[in-house]
Amino acid sequence: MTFDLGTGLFVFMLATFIGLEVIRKVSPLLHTPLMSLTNAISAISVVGAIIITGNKDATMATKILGFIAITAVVTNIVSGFLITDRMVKMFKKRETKK
Amino acid sequence: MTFDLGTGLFVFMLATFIGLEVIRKVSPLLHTPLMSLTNAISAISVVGAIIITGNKDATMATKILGFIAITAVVTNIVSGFLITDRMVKMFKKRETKK
Amino acid sequence: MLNLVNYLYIISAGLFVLSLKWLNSPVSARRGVFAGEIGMLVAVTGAFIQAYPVYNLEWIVSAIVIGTAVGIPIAYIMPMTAVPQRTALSHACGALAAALVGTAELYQRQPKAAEELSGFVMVALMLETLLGFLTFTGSLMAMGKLQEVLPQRPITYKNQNLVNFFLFAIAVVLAVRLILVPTDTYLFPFFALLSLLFGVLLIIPIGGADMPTVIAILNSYAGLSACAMGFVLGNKLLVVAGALDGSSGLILSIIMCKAMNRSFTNVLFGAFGQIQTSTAKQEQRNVRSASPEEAASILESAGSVIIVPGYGLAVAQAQHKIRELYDNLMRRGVNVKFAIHPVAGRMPGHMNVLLAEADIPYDRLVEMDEINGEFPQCDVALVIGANDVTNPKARTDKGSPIYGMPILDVDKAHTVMVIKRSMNPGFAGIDNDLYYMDKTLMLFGDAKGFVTEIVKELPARAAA
Amino acid sequence: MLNLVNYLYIISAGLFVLSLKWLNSPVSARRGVFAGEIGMLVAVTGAFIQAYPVYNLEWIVSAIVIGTAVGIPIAYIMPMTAVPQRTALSHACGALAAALVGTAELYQRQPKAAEELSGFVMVALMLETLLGFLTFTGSLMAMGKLQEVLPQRPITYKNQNLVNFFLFAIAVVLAVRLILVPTDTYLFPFFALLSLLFGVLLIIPIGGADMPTVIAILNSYAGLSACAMGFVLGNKLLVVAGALDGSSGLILSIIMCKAMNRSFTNVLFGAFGQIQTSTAKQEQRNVRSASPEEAASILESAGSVIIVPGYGLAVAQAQHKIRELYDNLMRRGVNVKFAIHPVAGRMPGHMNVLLAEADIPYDRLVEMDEINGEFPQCDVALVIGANDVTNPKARTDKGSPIYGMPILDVDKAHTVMVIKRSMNPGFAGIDNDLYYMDKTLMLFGDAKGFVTEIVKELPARAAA
Ligand SMILES: NC(=O)c1ccc[n+]([C@@H]2O[C@H](COP(=O)([O-])OP(=O)(O)OC[C@H]3O[C@@H](n4cnc5c(N)ncnc54)[C@H](OP(=O)(O)O)[C@@H]3O)[C@@H](O)[C@H]2O)c1
Ligand SMILES: NC(=O)c1ccc[n+]([C@@H]2O[C@H](COP(=O)([O-])OP(=O)(O)OC[C@H]3O[C@@H](n4cnc5c(N)ncnc54)[C@H](OP(=O)(O)O)[C@@H]3O)[C@@H](O)[C@H]2O)c1
Repeated sequence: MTFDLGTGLFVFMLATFIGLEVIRKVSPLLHTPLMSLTNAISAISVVGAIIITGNKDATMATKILGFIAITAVVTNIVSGFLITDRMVKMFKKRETKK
Repeated sequence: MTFDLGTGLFVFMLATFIGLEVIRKVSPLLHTPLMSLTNAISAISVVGAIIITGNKDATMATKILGFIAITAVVTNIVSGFLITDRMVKMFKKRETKK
Repeated sequence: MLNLVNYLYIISAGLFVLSLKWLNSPVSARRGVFAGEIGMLVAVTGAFIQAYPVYNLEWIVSAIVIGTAVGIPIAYIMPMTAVPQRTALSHACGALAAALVGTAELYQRQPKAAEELSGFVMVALMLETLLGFLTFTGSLMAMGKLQEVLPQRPITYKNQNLVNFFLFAIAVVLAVRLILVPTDTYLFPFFALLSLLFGVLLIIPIGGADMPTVIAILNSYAGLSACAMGFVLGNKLLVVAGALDGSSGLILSIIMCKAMNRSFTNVLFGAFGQIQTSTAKQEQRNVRSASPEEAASILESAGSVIIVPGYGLAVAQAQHKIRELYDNLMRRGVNVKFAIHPVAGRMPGHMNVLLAEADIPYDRLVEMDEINGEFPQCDVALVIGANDVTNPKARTDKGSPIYGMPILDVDKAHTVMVIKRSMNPGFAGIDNDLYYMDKTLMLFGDAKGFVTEIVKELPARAAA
Repeated sequence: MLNLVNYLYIISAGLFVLSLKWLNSPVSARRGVFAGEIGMLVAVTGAFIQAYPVYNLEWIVSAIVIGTAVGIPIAYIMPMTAVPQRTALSHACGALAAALVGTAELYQRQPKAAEELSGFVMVALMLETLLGFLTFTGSLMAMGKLQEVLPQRPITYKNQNLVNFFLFAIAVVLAVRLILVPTDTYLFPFFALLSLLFGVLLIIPIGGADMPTVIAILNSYAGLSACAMGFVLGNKLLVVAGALDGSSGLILSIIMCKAMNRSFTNVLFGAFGQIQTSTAKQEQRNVRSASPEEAASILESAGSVIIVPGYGLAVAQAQHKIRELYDNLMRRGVNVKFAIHPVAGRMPGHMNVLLAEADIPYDRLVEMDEINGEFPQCDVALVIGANDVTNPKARTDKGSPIYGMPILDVDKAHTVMVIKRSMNPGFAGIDNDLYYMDKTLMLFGDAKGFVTEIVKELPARAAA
């Protein structure tokens, strides 16, 4: 589960292109939810945190750092998605009423 | 210069997303040039053709197949880009005149 | 070295993306083409470095020289009206290359088959060759139909789909066997032949006028074939370029199907256009026809004219004459616009390219949705070689093969004039009620010839 | 097993892309959030399978439980007005996690440093920790400023940029040394400290009201940090999610800068908002003020009212009261719309979220470019806690810090009413000529309180 620099850069370039294309089309109405959604997505580092903490050779220091990292990032994920949903729901409701 | 299936699929998915996003925004005015441009780009198999023909172990059969392949695909590239440019130029001229 | 190659490929992939992105408007389109060219150049450079030290250079270089020598005249001599055919031919070339590279890979790698030709590589190789060969013959067939070398009419026979399915099943069995035992190369020629045959069989039941959609789908296939080659060679650039191509073909064919209000399966298996034969038995209805002189006098006294170009314009290559007509009328203060139906002609954007070739400003080319509101206020709608895209039956007649297809509201104009050679139907093979309306004048003749005569009448009158 | 993980990561990456794609309109936005949630779930599942057999499960599970337990109340208790602060806090959490994982990686991999910590992996690791730590303290600072725990005013001192540059140079030297000799771990704490310090130093010279832009940029950094982690761990999902995040932050900050007509560098190094202190010396000019009763009578006799909300609305949390006002006026047949300036408030889209929270239909929220044409025909423009976004100086006064910023043409309305607490300036610290116009009435008071009183007056009059 490693890759060479080339693969990484390739994936990075493609993902950046997608990001720029897709984000540019988000309606200004939803810029605040967008910010908190991408915020939640940036908590993807949870993957790294779990892998390093769950390692057989994890030292005590690693475990503590990992513990803090996971706590912080899970807070981020949970509150990020929930609050985005809360915001977006407010807009949603209007749609049916209109 | 090989990759695992996973990397390939990752790259494929991202590139398809980009393709769908970007192409959908092409103005209908330019659909014919679009067709001939992507046609020229699909001639990217020239890379594979060169690599296999230039191989040390290339048999006579490989050389012949490679020769035909390169000829066909270079025709495709050259005529594809030139004709696209020819078409697009026609639209371009109008811009300044308008 | 390998790293350098990788960076070159990344740059190339990025340039291809930018190339398609910039094609979204005429203003940046040339930059787009340029980016594509540079991208291809970078890719080829990368390929040479990757293959370093390149053996058989004489083979490669002479192939490149020949390809270039053939490609340049094709690009410059080819008239714009032949763009669909050229695209088809080009697909054929690209797909053939992919298939041949795949074939060469298979045999070349036999000595190391155990390590190198297992699992997904072999699956990709089979896909690459299947799609490559199939697209090769399919594109040639499409080209033949577009060039009218082959019969336009769909060719059908009993149990056609069953026969195709049966052949496909055999191909799949061969492919699976080859994937499991890559050394069974004696099976490969049969597989290749079946793939070639398949390309032919898939196209013959499709009518000539559906060829543009078919070409877009074949474009998709060619892209996927390049993608599969990327998986075989472990080359990410091929995967990206192939995927871009694949999605482009897909989107274009979807757009075309939508504009014709037909489904994918209907295009591929519907044997559309067959009904053309049944048009003889139509009852005799009255039409009014007019001479070039009359047409000219109606046009010059009009305040606004909407020209509706169609496939006949492409056939007659009348675009330059129409440009003259346009100039002449504009000079007289007549407001002339062009109504562009998304599937007028035989390719998406076909009319735009033809009219642009004749130097007609592109802000005069108005798309269907925008111009439809203007027909009721327009004095004269001049239909030139268009038929199906103006047929009011699409709105009302549920039994009609074009029912539901959005059309240009030509019938709402104050006066309608139609230039075509006869009362023969268009691609869909059905009668057009437009021609029997009281306010319609039929101008029988070749589009180019008739427009020339109208133009000749106009300055004479101006002098008078 | 590894393959399964890879597929899960591919699915997750695809879901993240779809998630952002669906956020482009309110209709599909919830689906977008849902896709994001599933994507994250899939990613976490993938992580567990990849780490299988997972050691220290008790640590991981308890961290997840605690994180969830903290996260849920934050999401539900947090008032909508505190969204900017919450976002900043959340960035801090995410960035801290990235930095800590990077730190743990560095020490954990020491035994195998020679193979595993060389070349680009070490570069990525340094970037990950630098960006992570910097974003951590930077976001906390931004949060403090937004919550007004820290002084809003930019703090500047002599040679500030020089000092920063010097510290940065030291950090770079340390990083380079660590990249070349990854076993020199004793240097790392200094590097980490410098990064933390850096986050603080970068933010203190930036005014409180520029925090939203800063947050967007920090969002970008957090994304890039996750990306770098992807390079360290060889995980493509992290690269994709991080890049999506990075580009999102970038685009949002560009949009904000454009809407304020300021450059990136001006926001980051301009110490904007300093001028706030200089406003005392303005000459005394006359303004007309009015009571809630008078305001109510003007509103109820108007045919059309455009409400212009601004930062004061958020401060006063007046959105629900404004909803009452809106309902009441609409019931009386007054046509009420809301004019939304792209940078009104303290976050892009801030006003939209607040008004949506109060159930105001989103088709009543009109963007600047669309509504500006309507002001000349509008009877009353009611400005509630907005200031800079209505300041006509932006059009005329080249010396003004907001010169060139597109504004709402409030001054073109027949009558203008402004609810604010005092004559104090807004974020840009400049006087607003709007308040001195003959047709302007100042309604001094807290936005919520004043609107409440207007609403109280309205039904009384209806009964009369
Ligand atoms: N554009 C695309 O991408 C695309 C793709 C797939 C299918 N199609 C189909 O193609 C059709 C296009 O509609 P359309 O209205 O453009 O064409 P059409 O319905 O095929 O009609 C063309 C008309 O032009 C006349 N014509 C032919 N040669 C001429 C000449 N030399 N001078 C004057 N007239 C001539 C023909 O009548 P005479 O024989 O009497 O002269 C014919 O009726 C649609 O049915 C569409 O669904 C288009
Ligand atoms: N939205 C973004 O993304 C963003 C990002 C960066 C910067 N900014 C900047 O933020 C500013 C936003 O403009 P704006 O017009 O919305 O706000 P503003 O110019 O900051 O003015 C807000 C006004 O609201 C009044 N106010 C404050 N609390 C109030 C309360 N409780 N009740 C009634 N009034 C109250 C204040 O006057 P009193 O003190 O007299 O009451 C103040 O003049 C722009 O300069 C923009 O460049 C925005």
